[in-house]
Amino acid sequence: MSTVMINLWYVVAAALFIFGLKQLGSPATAVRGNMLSSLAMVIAIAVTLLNKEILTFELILVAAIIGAVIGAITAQKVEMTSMPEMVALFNGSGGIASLMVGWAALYNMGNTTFTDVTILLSIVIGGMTFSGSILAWGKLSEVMTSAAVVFGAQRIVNAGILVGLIACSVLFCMDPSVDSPYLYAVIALSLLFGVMAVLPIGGADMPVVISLLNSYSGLAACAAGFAINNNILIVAGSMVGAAGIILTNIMCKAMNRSLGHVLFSGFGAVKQATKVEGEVKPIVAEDAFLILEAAQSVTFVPGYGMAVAQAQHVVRELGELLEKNGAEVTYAIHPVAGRMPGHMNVLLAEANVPYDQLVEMEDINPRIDNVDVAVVIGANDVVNPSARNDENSPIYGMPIINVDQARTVFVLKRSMGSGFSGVDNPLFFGDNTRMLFGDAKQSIAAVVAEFKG
Amino acid sequence: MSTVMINLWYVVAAALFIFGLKQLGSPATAVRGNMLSSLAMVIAIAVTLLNKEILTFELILVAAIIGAVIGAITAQKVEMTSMPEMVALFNGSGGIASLMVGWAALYNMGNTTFTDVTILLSIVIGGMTFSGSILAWGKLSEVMTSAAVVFGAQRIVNAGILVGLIACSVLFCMDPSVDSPYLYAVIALSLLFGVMAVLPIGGADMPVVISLLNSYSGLAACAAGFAINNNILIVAGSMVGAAGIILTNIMCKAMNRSLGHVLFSGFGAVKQATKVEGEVKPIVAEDAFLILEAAQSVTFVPGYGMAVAQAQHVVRELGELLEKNGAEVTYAIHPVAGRMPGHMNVLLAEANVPYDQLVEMEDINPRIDNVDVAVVIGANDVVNPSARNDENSPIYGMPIINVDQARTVFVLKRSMGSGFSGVDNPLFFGDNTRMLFGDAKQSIAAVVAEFKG
Amino acid sequence: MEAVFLAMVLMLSIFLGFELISKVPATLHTPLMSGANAISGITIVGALISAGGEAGAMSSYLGAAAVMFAMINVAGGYLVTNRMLSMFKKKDTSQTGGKS
Amino acid sequence: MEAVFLAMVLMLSIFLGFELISKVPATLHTPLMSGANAISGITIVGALISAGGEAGAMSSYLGAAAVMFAMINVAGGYLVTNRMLSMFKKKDTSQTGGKS
Ligand SMILES: NC(=O)c1ccc[n+]([C@@H]2O[C@H](COP(=O)([O-])OP(=O)(O)OC[C@H]3O[C@@H](n4cnc5c(N)ncnc54)[C@H](OP(=O)(O)O)[C@@H]3O)[C@@H](O)[C@H]2O)c1
Ligand SMILES: NC(=O)c1ccc[n+]([C@@H]2O[C@H](COP(=O)([O-])OP(=O)(O)OC[C@H]3O[C@@H](n4cnc5c(N)ncnc54)[C@H](OP(=O)(O)O)[C@@H]3O)[C@@H](O)[C@H]2O)c1
Repeated sequence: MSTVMINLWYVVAAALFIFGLKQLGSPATAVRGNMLSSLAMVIAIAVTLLNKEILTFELILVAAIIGAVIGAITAQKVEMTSMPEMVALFNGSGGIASLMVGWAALYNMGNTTFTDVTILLSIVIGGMTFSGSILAWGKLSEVMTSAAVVFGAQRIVNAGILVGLIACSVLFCMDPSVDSPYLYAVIALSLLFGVMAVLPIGGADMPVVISLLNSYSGLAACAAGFAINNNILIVAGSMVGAAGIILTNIMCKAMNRSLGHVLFSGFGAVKQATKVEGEVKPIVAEDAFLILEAAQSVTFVPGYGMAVAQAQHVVRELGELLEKNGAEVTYAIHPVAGRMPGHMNVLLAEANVPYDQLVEMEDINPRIDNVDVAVVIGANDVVNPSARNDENSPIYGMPIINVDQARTVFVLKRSMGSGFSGVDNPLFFGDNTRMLFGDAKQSIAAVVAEFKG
Repeated sequence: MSTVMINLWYVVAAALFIFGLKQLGSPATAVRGNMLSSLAMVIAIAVTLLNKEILTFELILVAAIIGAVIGAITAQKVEMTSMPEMVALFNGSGGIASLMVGWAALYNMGNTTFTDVTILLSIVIGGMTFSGSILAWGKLSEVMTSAAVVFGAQRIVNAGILVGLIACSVLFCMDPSVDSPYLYAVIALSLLFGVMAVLPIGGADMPVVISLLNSYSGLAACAAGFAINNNILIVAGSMVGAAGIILTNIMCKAMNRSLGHVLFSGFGAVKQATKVEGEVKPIVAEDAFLILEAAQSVTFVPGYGMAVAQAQHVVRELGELLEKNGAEVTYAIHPVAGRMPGHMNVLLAEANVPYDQLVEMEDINPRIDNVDVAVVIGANDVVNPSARNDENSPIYGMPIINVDQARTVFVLKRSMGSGFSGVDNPLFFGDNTRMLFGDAKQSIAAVVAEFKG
Repeated sequence: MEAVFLAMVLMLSIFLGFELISKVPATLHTPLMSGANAISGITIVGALISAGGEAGAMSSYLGAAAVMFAMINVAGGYLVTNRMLSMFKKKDTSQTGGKS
Repeated sequence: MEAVFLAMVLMLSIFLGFELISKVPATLHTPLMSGANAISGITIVGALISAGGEAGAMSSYLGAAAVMFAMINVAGGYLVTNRMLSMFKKKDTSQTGGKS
């Protein structure tokens, strides 16, 4: 195929990517959108292979098959609760691929300085994305400590790395060659920088980081596109870049923190919340059942604990029993409940919870005082009233679901431990709060058993 | 400036056009949006002038100044009611400019066939846009008959023109030269085609046509962009193309007609509506005043007649008096009331009617039976209940404002004449309908006088 | 090859145009129409290139005429849109403001 | 000059990306994240060009490795997104349908 034809096909592929993303905007068409997007990818790959400049197919075929098999197996086996780790790993692969594409582009003849700069960008961003993503994966899957790793001279060290990276980049661009020692320095430093940038960020902030890294992997693809004069890389890459930045922004807003705060300061270190004291009123499953049986309206408020306990199926079962019992059942979803935007939606969708029972924070809060029982399932920060009341709290100002204003609140968790933010929760001491201790799945299952028997 | 720099500036200009259109999406930012868009235009013009290939400035300067002065004067003097004519005229200028740009591009050396095709496209679309717009202007401003001009062999003649146009285009592309007789034939035929295409369309359908021609003028600019390899023409041109098509679509939908129907069949010729008969109950301003004075809620339904009568200011005055009198006053705006989409909004905005008193058709209809008096000001089709009831009516199925379901309806018009669609209106014979005959401005002024004195 | 790049630009612009414009509320449709119309005067860029170019007198004259016509479209379009939109503005300020 | 065209494409794509993605509702944010992630595997196109090119063995090997990694991203990303979205689908059909 001629270069012109190939590029015309790239235009088609780009249009399909765009259509695909457009259709991803509504649950009814999202599956089709994803298909279109993958079709676009297939077209882009296919026409590239038809390029007459491609000499050897064996190597490519082997590499592609290995990659596809690894990807497919991982995708089939992953638990829905481990999506963040999964995205981190895939993202890392994309990053290292961009690094290598940039590197390989150095072997082309007659690169202009502009091309060299874009090659370097693709190497640096790709490298950072790779090592950062791997570290994020490590923290999330608890292969390593998920705590923020902070040490004294960190800022100085990071500044040093950054300066070194820039210096080596400039030196490389002044005399670009594939054997340049500066090239290796740039690669090493960008990998190191990715690690150092993610180290001081706590495990629970990882979703923000992953979303940001996702955006970077798009930018790396963009840079690679400039390096090899390729349209489709730029179009697709910038879509990804935009998606990552928008999602990062949404998460930061819902957590009421700035991106800078997420990236540069270990969480909670800033302020000390007012100490919370009071009486805790535990409850057992039998009593919880009696109250739920009498309730006219019940709202479930799921959080990260539901994901950990994999309680979504049994929650749906309880919801159905309550409905049969005549209660109005809703699921109130906080935008950053769980560890990814939309995390709870995916889990509840998996458990077949009907769509129209999900309500957003803005919709439930005005009518929460008419709710008889709010059942908080492994959520903590997203229902912490100190975000509303306590100006000293590190999470002050974060919008929450005001379950404390419901008639009765059940909190299902295993201990009095705090959630992601490490902040104490006065909700647990509220007059209308009953703590149902234990693993969320077992607790709910016990209530369900009462209903059935 | 180098070509690269110029093109980089075009990127900036394109970004500003996009920002501008984005900001045009909300009344709060729309003025700024229009400014940004004009800034983009200034940048595009300025960097083009800095092109070192530009040899003579005198001619350009004179031409530009003449154009700017004509445009500015027309823009300052035009009445808000004559916006459609105005847009038609401006549109025509844009079209003829695209035609000339294409034509001039033929004088360039070494055009490829692809370039020749795009040049021809820009000539043909530009020419059609020009002559079509001028004819549309003629019909709207009643320089000529605004009726649909239909004659027997019309379709055959048009088909002949089209075939001739295509044939001449092909012949020209086979041997392109500026002296080719086929060039002149193409120009002549495309001008003729624009006229013939608009002739059979009634004056009242002109807004749809103008919006479509607006879209064409964007496409002509796009084609010219391909002809001279210019990015900014393509970006800006396709935005205009999209805008025109979207607006055309909205109008057709609100009129419940297909675009094909608008373009190819004189209106109303198809079906004969059931004849309407009944008793007409006229009312005089004094009595209307008494009823209005007693009303708790009043809804004004403006239509094209308000624009003709320039009654918007006095309507606002009456609205304020009614409010002072304790009534709840709203303005119900039908999407195709008047002769352009958003026509009534502009007029009422001109008269300083507060924004939050404007309600859309979908919002007023569910609560129209609680309205004490619906005052229909020079509207006709948009309140015609036969669109709801009479399957034989040509406008059957068009969504309307159901004023006939209000407690009382005043209809302000000069006669029993029909509106744009030429269809009789059973509303005038309704039990709860009172006709207040006369020019809308005078009628309302009379009521206002009653209120005041 | 340039034509292919232009095709990509065209495709992206069309999508973007549809996304942007389908968001404009009905209230603003008349200003949108005349604003878009003003933008279509962008053909003036092509006109300038022809008018100032060296492809001969005829090309220059055609270009100059095109400059004039396009300028009518540009100047008139933006000014009239601005006039219309200023009315919307006035209303906003006569209100308590903040209304969008 | 090509770089300028690419810059225009970049600018348009970024705007378009923002328009498209800011419309995606919160419900679909996780699939959006993994779907976008899959698209970022587009760098495979660059990898293929390097892997099959004639710029020497090293370039080919780097390219082939890049093909493998990018393919993990592409295949894994699309499949996992599809798995997730199918769940959403199921729910819709278990309902009366027509719910979007
Ligand atoms: N969704 C996002 O996009 C996103 C992104 C970044 C950060 N975040 C942050 O993540 C937090 C999410 O809030 P959240 O309320 O959902 O979660 P959370 O505040 O992290 O609280 C989760 C709670 O679940 C409980 N839990 C854990 N395992 C459980 C089990 N097996 N059974 C029962 N309970 C269990 C834990 O208490 P026990 O240990 O006592 O059981 C813990 O307090 C927010 O602070 C948000 O800012 C979210
Ligand atoms: N808005 C758009 O975008 C658009 C575009 C294309 C077509 N249209 C069509 O235009 C029509 C608009 O409906 P409409 O109800 O607004 O208008 P209409 O149906 O055209 O009726 C206008 C009425 O105003 C009366 N009128 C004229 N001058 C008047 C004056 N000085 N004082 C008082 N009354 C006067 C006329 O009756 P008298 O002669 O008896 O006074 C006439 O019946 C629809 O059919 C629509 O489909 C609209």
